[in-house]
Amino acid sequence: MATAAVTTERENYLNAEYGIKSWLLTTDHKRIALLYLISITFFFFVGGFFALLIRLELLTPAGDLVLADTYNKLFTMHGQVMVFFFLIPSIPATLGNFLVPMMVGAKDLAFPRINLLSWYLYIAGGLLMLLCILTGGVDTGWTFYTPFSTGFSNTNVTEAGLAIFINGFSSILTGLNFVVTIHRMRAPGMTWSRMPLFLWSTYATSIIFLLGTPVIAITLLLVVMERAFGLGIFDPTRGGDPVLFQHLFWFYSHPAVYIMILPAMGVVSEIIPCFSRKRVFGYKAVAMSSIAIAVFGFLVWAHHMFVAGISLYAALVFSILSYLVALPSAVKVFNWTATMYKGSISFSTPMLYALGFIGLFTIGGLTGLFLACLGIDVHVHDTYFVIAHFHYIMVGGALMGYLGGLHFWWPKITGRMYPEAWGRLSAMIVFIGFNLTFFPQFILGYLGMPRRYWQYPPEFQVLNVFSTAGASILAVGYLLPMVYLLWSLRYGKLAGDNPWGASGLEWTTQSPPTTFNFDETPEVTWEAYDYEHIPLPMEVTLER
Amino acid sequence: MSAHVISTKLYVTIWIALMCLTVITAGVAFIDLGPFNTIVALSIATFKAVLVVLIFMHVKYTSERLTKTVVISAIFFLFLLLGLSMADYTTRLLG
Amino acid sequence: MFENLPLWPARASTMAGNVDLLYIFLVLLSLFTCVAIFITIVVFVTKYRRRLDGREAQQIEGSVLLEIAWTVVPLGIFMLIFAWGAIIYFQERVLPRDVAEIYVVGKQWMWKLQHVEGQREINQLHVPANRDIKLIMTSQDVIHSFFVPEFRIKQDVVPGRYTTLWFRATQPGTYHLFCSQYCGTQHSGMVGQIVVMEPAQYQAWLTTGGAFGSLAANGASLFAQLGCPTCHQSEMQGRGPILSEVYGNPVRLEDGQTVVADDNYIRESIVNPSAKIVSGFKPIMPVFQGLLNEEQLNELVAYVKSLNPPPAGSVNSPGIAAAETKPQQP
Amino acid sequence: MSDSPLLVEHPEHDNPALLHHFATPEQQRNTASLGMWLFLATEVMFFGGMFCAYLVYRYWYYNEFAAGSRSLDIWLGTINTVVLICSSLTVALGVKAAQLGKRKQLVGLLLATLVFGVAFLGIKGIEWYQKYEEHHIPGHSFDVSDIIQNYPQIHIDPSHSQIYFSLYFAMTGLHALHMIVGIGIFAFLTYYSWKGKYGPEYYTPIENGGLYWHFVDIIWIYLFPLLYLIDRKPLR
Repeated sequence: MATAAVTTERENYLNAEYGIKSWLLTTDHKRIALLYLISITFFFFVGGFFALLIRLELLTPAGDLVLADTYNKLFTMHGQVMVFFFLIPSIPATLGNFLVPMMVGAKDLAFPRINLLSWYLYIAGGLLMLLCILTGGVDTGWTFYTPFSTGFSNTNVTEAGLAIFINGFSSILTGLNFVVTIHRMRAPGMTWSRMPLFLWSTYATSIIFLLGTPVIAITLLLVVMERAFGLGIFDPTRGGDPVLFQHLFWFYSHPAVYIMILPAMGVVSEIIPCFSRKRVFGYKAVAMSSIAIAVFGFLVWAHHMFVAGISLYAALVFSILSYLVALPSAVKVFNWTATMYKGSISFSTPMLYALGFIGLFTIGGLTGLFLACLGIDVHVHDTYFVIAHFHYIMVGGALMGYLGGLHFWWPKITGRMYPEAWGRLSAMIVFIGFNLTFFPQFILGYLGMPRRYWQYPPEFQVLNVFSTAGASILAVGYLLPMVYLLWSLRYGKLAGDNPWGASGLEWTTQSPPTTFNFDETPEVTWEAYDYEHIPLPMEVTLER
Repeated sequence: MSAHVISTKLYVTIWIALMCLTVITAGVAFIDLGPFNTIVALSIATFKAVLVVLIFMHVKYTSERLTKTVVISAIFFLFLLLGLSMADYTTRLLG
Repeated sequence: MFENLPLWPARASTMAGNVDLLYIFLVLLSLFTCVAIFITIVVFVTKYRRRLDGREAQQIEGSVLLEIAWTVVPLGIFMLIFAWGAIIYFQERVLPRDVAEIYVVGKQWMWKLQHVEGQREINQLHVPANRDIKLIMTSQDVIHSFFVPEFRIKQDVVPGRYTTLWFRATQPGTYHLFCSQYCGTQHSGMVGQIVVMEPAQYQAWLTTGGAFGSLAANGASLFAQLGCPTCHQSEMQGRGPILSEVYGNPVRLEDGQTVVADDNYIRESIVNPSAKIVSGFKPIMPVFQGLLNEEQLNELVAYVKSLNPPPAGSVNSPGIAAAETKPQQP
Repeated sequence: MSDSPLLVEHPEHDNPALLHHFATPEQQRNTASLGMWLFLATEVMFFGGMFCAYLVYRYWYYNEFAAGSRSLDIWLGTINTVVLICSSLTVALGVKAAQLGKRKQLVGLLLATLVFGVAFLGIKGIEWYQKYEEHHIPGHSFDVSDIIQNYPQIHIDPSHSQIYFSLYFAMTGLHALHMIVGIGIFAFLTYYSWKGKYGPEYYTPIENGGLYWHFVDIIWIYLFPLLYLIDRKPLR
């Protein structure tokens, strides 16, 4: 098989040019996507390593594995690396970069060189973050709350702030590229109502990139300037309001949660129709709910601040607005479920991830209602309940979506199939490990265990042991795909152009695609998810 | 969109208007109008900004709705940030 | 084994039952929704599993009616949850009348507590059961958060101003006091105990540590020591306003505004006197910012409040709720 | 320019300025224009964070903001506003010259813009130097006793004054940074205009550079009343 592959290998974006320069100076969106894939995977394992140390420390109530200072740095850097250097770029910068031009039927993104610049900005920010970690780390928590970050922490706050500042520009430019590409580069016939839902959610994500990221950039810049010059904008001893920082921070950082989850929703909206062989149920509702999430996401930020000392009336306003953003999320879950009705469902690896996504996201979303609810939030705020909730969204949601998408488009990206049995196994391991890790934390939180605690009262130990055990399983679940996906690069069987019998322009080209994606600009005459007219490949039919 | 060429005369007229408005806004500041000082100053600034956006930046002459949409959404989200933050600060006294 | 795995902490305040009731309602609602969705999915994926008989999927476009239904129905439920949660939040934030006050100062990494009667404690707070207690809290460095899981209450303690919190303990016993806002190296060591005692026991406890003198008495001597009486005399001739009966009453300011003199107002008037000048006076009072620590400030505030003829202590008209914050801060 | 070899492979593109992944020059121009407008939208939010802080503290510390605003030189501020408006005119006329293919006129107008831009920064520099001499720059030597003496009618808290000046320097500083970037862009554009790169067929960079310049102008149009004109009325 493998030898035959070498001889018949067609020209594609991977073998079009060779040499390190052809990669580092490429403007091909697909190559840039791979550059991102490698770099975010690196940061994922850096952040994951910190997570593992955190869980090990929490195995026992006493602070016995690492020092308190070290522990504080661990959870800070875990948060900063995972949020800013893995989750936010994860799907948009890898799958988005690879797929957006192909899905609209274009040769490349609107601004290929700016796309490369984005990656270099990401790397510059990433290197600064690494430098910050290696020279002692930072201990403010990923939230940088003032006045601790401005006046009290004597760790590398400035470096971390600047790293995230630079990385922010990478996000902004990526988002800008996507919006412009979707507006301007669509192939003839690719109307808005024919766009795959992945494009809709990427578009919504990009809106948040464009309008939210600048605010955190300036906020972190003010923190850095306050440290450097003693400005006093957030300093209570000078009359500044530390709560103002929280307003500005969450104005971006709450929508940032939707930056992480929306693309995963897009991935799931591709996978479920494909493995149900059906047009997605309620296409318009799913598409519009993405936009609604992006817009409503900007209205709810102060639900992170119900006990921070904001006014009673502001709390009421933000609480009621918070429920608005739950609606489009619920609509999506219902539509995905309905899509499976009378379908022809197969349990391929991507589908397992997508099903896992729905399950975990549902739990994450429902517990979000608890946090939007004023009466409950006062008790569970800043406890492990919050930790569990956002890990259900960001790891159970975003990461499951990312892995599902990676498996789904792996044949397109590399031209090879991964071993299906291993794929399903690791999907199961991730699902089980995840629940074991984070479900006990809901109970821990309601019992009152505060977050960011290096040591804790002994009565919380049992649940923490469950959690740490789950984390070990989860680690295996993440390492496995790393191994077999790499293995498949060499030994995987050749995928063919459309192994799943999927809809979408990206499946009409060869795998891996050529440098310009399409030999001729395609003309779209069919609706999205037109599964009635797409034959299922023979091997897929027989395999099940 | 960009094929539209605007006459030099219009540009100069707008420029003169902007200059006059600058002088007016600086002059009015010296007259005690109570709280209206701020309102007048910001109204003039907004009027100037609108002139620049519509004429100098050609938004009036573009056939594309998209440009206008982008401008309006940027302003809208800016007001979300300012408005919802102030919703906290203006009501803290009340509770 | 599961005897050691409770699902919620002890209910030791009047608030706990209310919060738990809403929580249990939400848990049941979530459970119901989850089970409904999961069962639907499981039924679909088993019933419509791809088979070799070659049966094709049946294309279904969608249904506007369903979309409307599953938007409107959740919205209705959400509004119910919102209203319920808001009611509880109001109860938590709006103070009852006639509360006993305790001053709280958070610092890296301990809780300092001052009873009006003069007792001072660190990381341990003794309170009587069945009495409404109001905590007047501030921080001398970074943001902390006062969290008692058994009472279901939490409030951030913000430097530069007072935030308040109230509770009514129902069960004598010892409960956790956590700092729940990350505050630096020993954040997880900033823990303590709330000791709830029977009122009689509490009275006895109060008399054991009276060496300090009451908070107001300490405030009075500090007041004299700082030379305040030179200006703040008891008759009209003083260069500063008369302080008796200031607390809790509206004060007319130089710029025409009227503010109610609450804890934050008095605090600000000490550390940054000229922020709000009382009508008819000149901004001549020296600034005490940085000269007094938070505990001394609390003593002065308590002293000014004690000048009111009894019954004092309650400024808590519904308009001025728990977190008395003001636009102006020291 | 890693795109250029690709152009050779696609001989159907006879317009050298047309990048390989666009079908028509029209599409390319519209794309660039949309990109620029979106970028300006992000800039609005970037300054928006500071405007939010400004709004909150002006609401809290009006006296200090009023006194701080009085201590700025309104003449220099007004002159700078005039300078920027003039530069906006030259930019707008420059775009027109490019549209009509008048190369010399274009170069002249861009040079004029550069001169105005540098003049603005020069005046800004003078103002900052004054503030430095008056010890109004936040930091250890910050001292506003002169402002307090000048306005005994208004009570001024020095630390709140520092917030005003912090915002003043942060806002004008970031604006000046944008000006510096703008001057860099325009120097680049002037050079290539002189080389004759832009004409009626291809003037997108001039147009987009102009949009950026006008945007920076608009920011100043707001900074001027917000920072200089808070309280200029005669003292009671």
